[in-house]
Amino acid sequence: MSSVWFILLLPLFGFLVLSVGSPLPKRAVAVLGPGVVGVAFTAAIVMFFWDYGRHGVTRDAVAYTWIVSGHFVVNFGALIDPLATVMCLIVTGVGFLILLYSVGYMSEDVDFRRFFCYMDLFVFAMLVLVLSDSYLFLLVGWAGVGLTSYLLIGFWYERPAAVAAARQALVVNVIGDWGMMVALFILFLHFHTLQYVPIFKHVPAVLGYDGSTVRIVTLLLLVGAVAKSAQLPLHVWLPNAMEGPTPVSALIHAATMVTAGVYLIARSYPLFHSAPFTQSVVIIIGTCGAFFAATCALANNDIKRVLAYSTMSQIAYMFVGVGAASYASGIFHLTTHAYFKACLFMGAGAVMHALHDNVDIRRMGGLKATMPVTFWCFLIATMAISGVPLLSGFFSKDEIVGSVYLQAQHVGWLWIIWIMLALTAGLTALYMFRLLFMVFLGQERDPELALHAHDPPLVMRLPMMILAVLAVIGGYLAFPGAPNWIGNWLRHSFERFSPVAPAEPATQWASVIIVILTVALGIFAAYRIYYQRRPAPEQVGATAPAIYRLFLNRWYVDGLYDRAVVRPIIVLGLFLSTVVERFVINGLVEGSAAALRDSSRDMRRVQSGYVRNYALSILLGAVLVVGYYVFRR
Amino acid sequence: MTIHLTAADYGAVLPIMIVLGGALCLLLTDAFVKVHETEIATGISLATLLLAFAASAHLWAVNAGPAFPQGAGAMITGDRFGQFFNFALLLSSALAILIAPPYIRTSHFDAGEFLSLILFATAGMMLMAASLNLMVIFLSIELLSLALYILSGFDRNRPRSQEAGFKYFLLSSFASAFLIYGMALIYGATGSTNLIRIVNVLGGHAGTVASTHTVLSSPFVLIGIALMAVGFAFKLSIVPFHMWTPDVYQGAPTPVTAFMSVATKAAVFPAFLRVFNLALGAESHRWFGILWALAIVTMIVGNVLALSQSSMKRLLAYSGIAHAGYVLVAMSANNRLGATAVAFYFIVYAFMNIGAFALVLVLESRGEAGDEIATYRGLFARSPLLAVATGVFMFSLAGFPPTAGFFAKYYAFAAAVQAGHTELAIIGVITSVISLGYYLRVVVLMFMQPVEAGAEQVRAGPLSDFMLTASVAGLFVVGLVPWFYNLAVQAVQSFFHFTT
Amino acid sequence: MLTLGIAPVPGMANELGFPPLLTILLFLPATAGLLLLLLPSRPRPEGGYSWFPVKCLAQTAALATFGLSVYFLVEFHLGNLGRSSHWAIQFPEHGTWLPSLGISYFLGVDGLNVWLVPLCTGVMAVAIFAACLMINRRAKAFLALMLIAETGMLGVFLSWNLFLFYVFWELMLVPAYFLVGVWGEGRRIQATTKFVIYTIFGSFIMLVAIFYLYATTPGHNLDFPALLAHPPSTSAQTWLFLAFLLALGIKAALFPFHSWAPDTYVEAPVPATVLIASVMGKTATFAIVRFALPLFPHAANQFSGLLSILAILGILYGATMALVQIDIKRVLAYSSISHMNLILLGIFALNQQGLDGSILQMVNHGVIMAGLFIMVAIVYARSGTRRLDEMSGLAKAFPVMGGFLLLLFLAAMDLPGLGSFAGEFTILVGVFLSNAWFATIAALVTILAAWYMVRWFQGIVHGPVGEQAPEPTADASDEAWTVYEFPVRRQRLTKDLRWIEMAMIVPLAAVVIWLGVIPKPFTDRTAPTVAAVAGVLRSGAHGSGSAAGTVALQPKRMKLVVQVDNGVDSSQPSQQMPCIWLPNLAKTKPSLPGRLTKRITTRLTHQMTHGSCQ
Amino acid sequence: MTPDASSYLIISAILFTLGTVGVLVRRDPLIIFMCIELMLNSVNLTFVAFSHYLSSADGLIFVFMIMTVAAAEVVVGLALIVSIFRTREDIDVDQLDEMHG
Repeated sequence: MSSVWFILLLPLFGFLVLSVGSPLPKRAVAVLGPGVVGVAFTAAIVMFFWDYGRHGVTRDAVAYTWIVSGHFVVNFGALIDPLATVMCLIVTGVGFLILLYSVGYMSEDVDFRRFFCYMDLFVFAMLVLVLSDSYLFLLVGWAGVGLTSYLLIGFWYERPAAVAAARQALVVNVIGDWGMMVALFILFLHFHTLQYVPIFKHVPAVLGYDGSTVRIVTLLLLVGAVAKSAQLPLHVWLPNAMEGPTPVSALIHAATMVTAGVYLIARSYPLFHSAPFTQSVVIIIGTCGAFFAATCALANNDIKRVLAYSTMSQIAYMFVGVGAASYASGIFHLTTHAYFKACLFMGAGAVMHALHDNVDIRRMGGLKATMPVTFWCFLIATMAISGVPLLSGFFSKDEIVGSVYLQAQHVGWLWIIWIMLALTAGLTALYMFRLLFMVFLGQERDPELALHAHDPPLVMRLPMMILAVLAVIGGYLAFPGAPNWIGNWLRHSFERFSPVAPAEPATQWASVIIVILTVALGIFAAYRIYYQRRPAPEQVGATAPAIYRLFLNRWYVDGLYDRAVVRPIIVLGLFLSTVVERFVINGLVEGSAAALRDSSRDMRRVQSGYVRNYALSILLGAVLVVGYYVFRR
Repeated sequence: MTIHLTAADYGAVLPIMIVLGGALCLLLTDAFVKVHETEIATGISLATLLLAFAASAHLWAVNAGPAFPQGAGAMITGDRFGQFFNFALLLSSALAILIAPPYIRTSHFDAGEFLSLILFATAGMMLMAASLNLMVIFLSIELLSLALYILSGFDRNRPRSQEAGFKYFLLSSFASAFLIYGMALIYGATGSTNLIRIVNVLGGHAGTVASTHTVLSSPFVLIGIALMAVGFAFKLSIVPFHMWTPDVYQGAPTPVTAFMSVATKAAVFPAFLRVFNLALGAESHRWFGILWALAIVTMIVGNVLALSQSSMKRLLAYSGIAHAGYVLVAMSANNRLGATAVAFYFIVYAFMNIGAFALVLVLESRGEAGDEIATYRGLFARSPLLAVATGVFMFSLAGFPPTAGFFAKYYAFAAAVQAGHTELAIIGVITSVISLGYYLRVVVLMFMQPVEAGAEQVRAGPLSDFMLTASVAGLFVVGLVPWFYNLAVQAVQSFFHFTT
Repeated sequence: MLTLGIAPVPGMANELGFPPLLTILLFLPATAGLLLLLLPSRPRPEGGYSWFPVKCLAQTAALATFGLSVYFLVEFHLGNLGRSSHWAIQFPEHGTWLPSLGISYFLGVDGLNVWLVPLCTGVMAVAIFAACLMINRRAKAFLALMLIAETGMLGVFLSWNLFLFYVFWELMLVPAYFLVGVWGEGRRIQATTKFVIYTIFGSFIMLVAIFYLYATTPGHNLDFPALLAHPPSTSAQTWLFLAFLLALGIKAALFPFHSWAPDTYVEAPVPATVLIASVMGKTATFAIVRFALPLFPHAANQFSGLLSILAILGILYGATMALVQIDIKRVLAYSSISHMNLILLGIFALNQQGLDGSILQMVNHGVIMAGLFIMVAIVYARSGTRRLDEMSGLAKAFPVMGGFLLLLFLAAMDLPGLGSFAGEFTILVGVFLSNAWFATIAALVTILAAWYMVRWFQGIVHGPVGEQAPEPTADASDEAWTVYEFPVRRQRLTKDLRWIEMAMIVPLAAVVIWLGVIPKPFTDRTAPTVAAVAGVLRSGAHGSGSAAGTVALQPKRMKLVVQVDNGVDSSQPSQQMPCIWLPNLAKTKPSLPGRLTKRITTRLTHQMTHGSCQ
Repeated sequence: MTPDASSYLIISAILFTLGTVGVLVRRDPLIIFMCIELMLNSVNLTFVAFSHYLSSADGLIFVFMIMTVAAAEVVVGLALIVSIFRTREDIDVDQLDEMHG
């Protein structure tokens, strides 16, 4: 039991020490920063095996009572179940690797300490998020990771682009927090608690099946999930978030934080399970997001942004998975995605390191020769994400597409979803291999830039290679046909509160084959266009310039938000401050004062100074007074 | 009517006699003393006032009960109510005299003459506070007025002073005519000028006469009430009988203004109370409406007009008009709390209003244009004591706790609400908010504006310093220590003894 | 002589106890302030004055007051008193003043003010520290006024007699008037005049309501228990409540009565801004909970909807305004208005969570605003400007300052995990329970808050490290230079946050974090009293204006207890509550060693009637 | 039979009104002053009439007081007028308007 507190407090300890320890030498920071996460990872493994031996027993450990106000009682506690354990392992494990990588990546930065300080804080917040036993502390962690995301996107605060991106990320994330908060209020209203267990136990009894309340709650939770996971329509911040250091992109904006939305839906599955409408919404959002992000990735020329869109696209797959009630497959894809996407970002980071922080893929090319290790890792990860058979992405993605295929047998419109997912799988292969070809193969486009290109040092190489290995073997946790290990493990979580346990679907071979075919097609197309240049990419773009521009400009969503939301609010603020505040609210106050002064000035004229006028006034007064008595009686 | 004069009768007039004696004594010294005339005259007058105060306090101690010597035939009374107002009157007189000497010197006044006139006026006022008969009221009102006419025009070399004296004289005589005409009509209706008799006839709280109804329906009584109200209202500067006030206050020598601004009202209000709340108390439904309207108009006009003044004395004149309105609110409540509030008000008002004039006076004694508010810029740097004291007076006039001005206003408005006239209290507090506009303007100038380069330090002199310190202390003590309020309660108890 | 409306318990009528610790607490600052004025100012040979002794005395007094106020926090009785909730007045000190007018000297501590008193003393200690650091012109008078204002505010928190409350309510205004008007900036005079006249306007209307209560309450008693026992008629409650709300709403910057606030906050010198924004605003929200709600429960229920709508408008309005301001102090001013309206919204929810959260948020807001405004001065000392468009990238040169700025910025945007979130969330839970739409819309402010605060924070510390604002020219007419005062500056600080500056921020930051991590000790103390208030309000909602019934007195040695309807279980309508005579209250906590106080021990039980207690 | 008391009262009221009008319309201070005297004396007439009608001596005493006071007022008033006359050539009350507003 104490191990969970150990896991939780270690990163916090690291954060605290680093935040106040300005005289710490760089070496100490380099040990302490990743070290605490590494130890936490070890503790998580211990916890995992401890629980694994007991077949995933669920434990709810309450640390202390946070607040008591009437019947509003909230405890701070940890819920340790398979889902939390898996998340905990990913966060600490992948986190440790990325922190290790950062030691190399950030070694030149003057704010070395600050970086690890934020990163440790992030790990802490993420652990609070996944370990919490109540929605309230889920929200605490939720906002905590949003905060650290903000801090790390804006890490290089002297760059205006980074500052703007950080601001955008924060505000969009808070929109999600709002949805979560309101959802929490509704849950509290009906359940008088915010702890998971009592809520989940009574969902059908209190809210019923597909009632409007549960629909609203889940939709509001979905707002939070969508904002955090950068899904449509709150996705705009994620590509911009690439302004942060690359390890940040790897850890926060690929492996862990952005997948918190998936975790939320999976965690709240008793609620979502009672709200089929919301599940449909999740599927639709996921599918559209997957396709949308893939198209954007196709046209983008920024190595990190391509990866960002691919992240968005893959998380969209996870959404489809959890939306299709195939929670384990969603989490499975989350796990494998963490490996290969972190690996991809590390590769991208290595490339940027080699090319003096250049991110434009049009100026890259032929790096395979100078950076072989990076190339091979990148290649493995690219194949994994594209769904090349026998690599991890293949298994996890196919499980999701397969479950949609299975359900489409009963629900007609899911066929459209399935087709789009399969298509997107092909697109994924296309844009990922486009990236690979343009960066590592072909000839050098900017020889000057790549003059001193070389593989990164060991401290960066090692994590990359480990992740590449994981990207290969991670999928065997659920080998088709073999016992679905991860599904069985997670079932302890996902059967606990649901009367109708969602069965893990058997492998759908038809779906698998079609997806393999589209992927192959995608890779082939990428090979033709970007490696052989027959047809050249420019020609392809010229065939449909409007569509190309649409993809290049991200479907014009960013500009639309700026004009439709941001500017109107600013204009409203200006209007309020220049007109309403000045003339209405202040005007009433100061206007009445001015009116009094004016009337005072006017009344002074009556006081003429002539004594006979004064006497007249006395007489008039007397007449009035006497008249009052005489006539009123 | 047989006349028996007892020791008690003489006792009742003893304080007044002392003040009159002091005034005569001053005239004598004026004739003979040529060196240090101002100092000696000031000393004599202060000693006189102190003696009168002691006599008054003695009377207070002796006359615990209904204290009019000879039953219903009495002309004046030595009751606690009168003594309480005597305290206020003597206090205001003393405060005004304390700050007067530098001014007397700079203006080359004849100190003995000047101070004796103030004492004569004081004596008239004390007489008025003690009067139980319309005749005495008239007599005393003229006694105090005559002295004040002269005092207002005392500075013969200054046209403004002459103008003030003349205006005051003409208008006051004019208003007196209304007053006595009203008295005549009351006399005609009730057959007496004695307030106690009038109570009995009109069926005041005692309600003894059967023919109440017929008497009351007589137009004489009604018109008499109205005309007397006009006469009193003039003296109290109640709108629309207030127009002389700013001109006279501005033109009169500042010590006179300071003195009359408080003392006149402190003298007239008890008489007003005795006539209306006591003699005509049972008829409150007949006169209430008119006082109600006058109070409202007075509060509004006084406060609004003060907003745009550039002369401090005029500003304080309008402020005085507004305060008369507040006191009128308390009076029109026609209950014990109201009478208590009126009594309490004047002790407080003496401190804060005379204190407020001290600033003008000190500056004028130095030959500066002390009347111009604009010259108070950065006064704090020139004279911290003067600025702080004036600040306290302004806040007290505006009714900020914990100064006594707040308590005075509190009791006044509470009385109105207790009597069921919440609207009076509401208008009162709203006009008080308006009053902040001008009181705070003075404070802003003194404390928040930088002093002009080359401005000299201001020293007020020991007597003035004493007066300022005492007034400031008084403003805190009188409000916070319940003893003073209880004193007023006891005074009012004796007032209502007449009828219960 | 002594005529109280409810017959006083023998021995309670005029007892201050010995030593009268609350009285000492209350008057300690003002006494120190007046003493300060008597200290001579020693001119320095190089010009100006040496204020060191003055500052030492002021700081000592402020810290001593804070220490004494913590004593009451420690000694506060925290018992669960059985099924019913109790409104226990602890440490009562009662003295007669003007009994015939219902005026008494009545101090005491309960769940509503037990935290606000230390907030007041603590924040004032910090503000006085800031004043010692930042104010060098007429420092003696400045500090004296700060201390006098502290007494005024403490008086508002501690008073149990309406008149006494009112006296302190206005007393605190006068020092604030001078603090802004004399030491303020550019348009200080307009600002302070508007501030005072506007707030006084409301206060005077409230005064009329107090007159009315005096005139109508049986026995003319303005003591709180007596007033609670005799609620005014339903129709009278309406306007009395509105009169109170006008005064308190203006002071609390309830929309649309807030227009004095931005100007005052901006023009005031920073320590005075802290005083006004952090503590003085809380006196108003506190007084709503203490007086306006329980005394007029029917009207409170009647108007809660309307007032909630105003508060919501204020929340969003303030936030939108903050979004477009250029002056960093003005951003905070509008943000403060927005937050104050949130506190008010919680109060108008009229239930346990809303009230608990509001009190929690009062403390949070006080602490955070104090920190933020002090940070504004600290930033200004380094940037030489307060305009967002003129500063940029300060984090590079001043990283530690940036760190503290970050913490406070996060607290101000209600980041979960920090104190303000606990308050805000509890408030919104309460609001949601009373009206779901209100809470949903009000919660939108978190988005705007994040937006304007991040704009504020980034505008100061982030962005390219460019050239700073031009050096301000020296103003020759001023005798003492200081780096903090606006706009009189001659030189800019180039060092990162100094220890002396950190000493102000660190305690505030610690409180913010503590209240975010574990707010339970806080609500444990407020909850019983809040339950009592909520109980009164619930009974007021049942239509009958007369919520209260009899007041029973038990002259045993115990605290003063007003018992009201059980506020905990709202699901079961309380019907036919029997008259409960409380058993003697459980033992008080073992006293601290060497404790001198002998508490006044009177107990007053007050039973809500539901027809059975006639 | 003596005339009815009301005749005296009516006459005195007329006199009082005349005096009032005189104060308002005349500009010479002396004339104004005389008009005020007229008003006072009309009141005297009222007192006498009432006194007679009520067979009460109070009114008569009051009359003597009024006469005495009026005499004193003459003294003071004339002194003021003389003092003003010293500094100004003609005396028109409407020229005494230095202070106003």
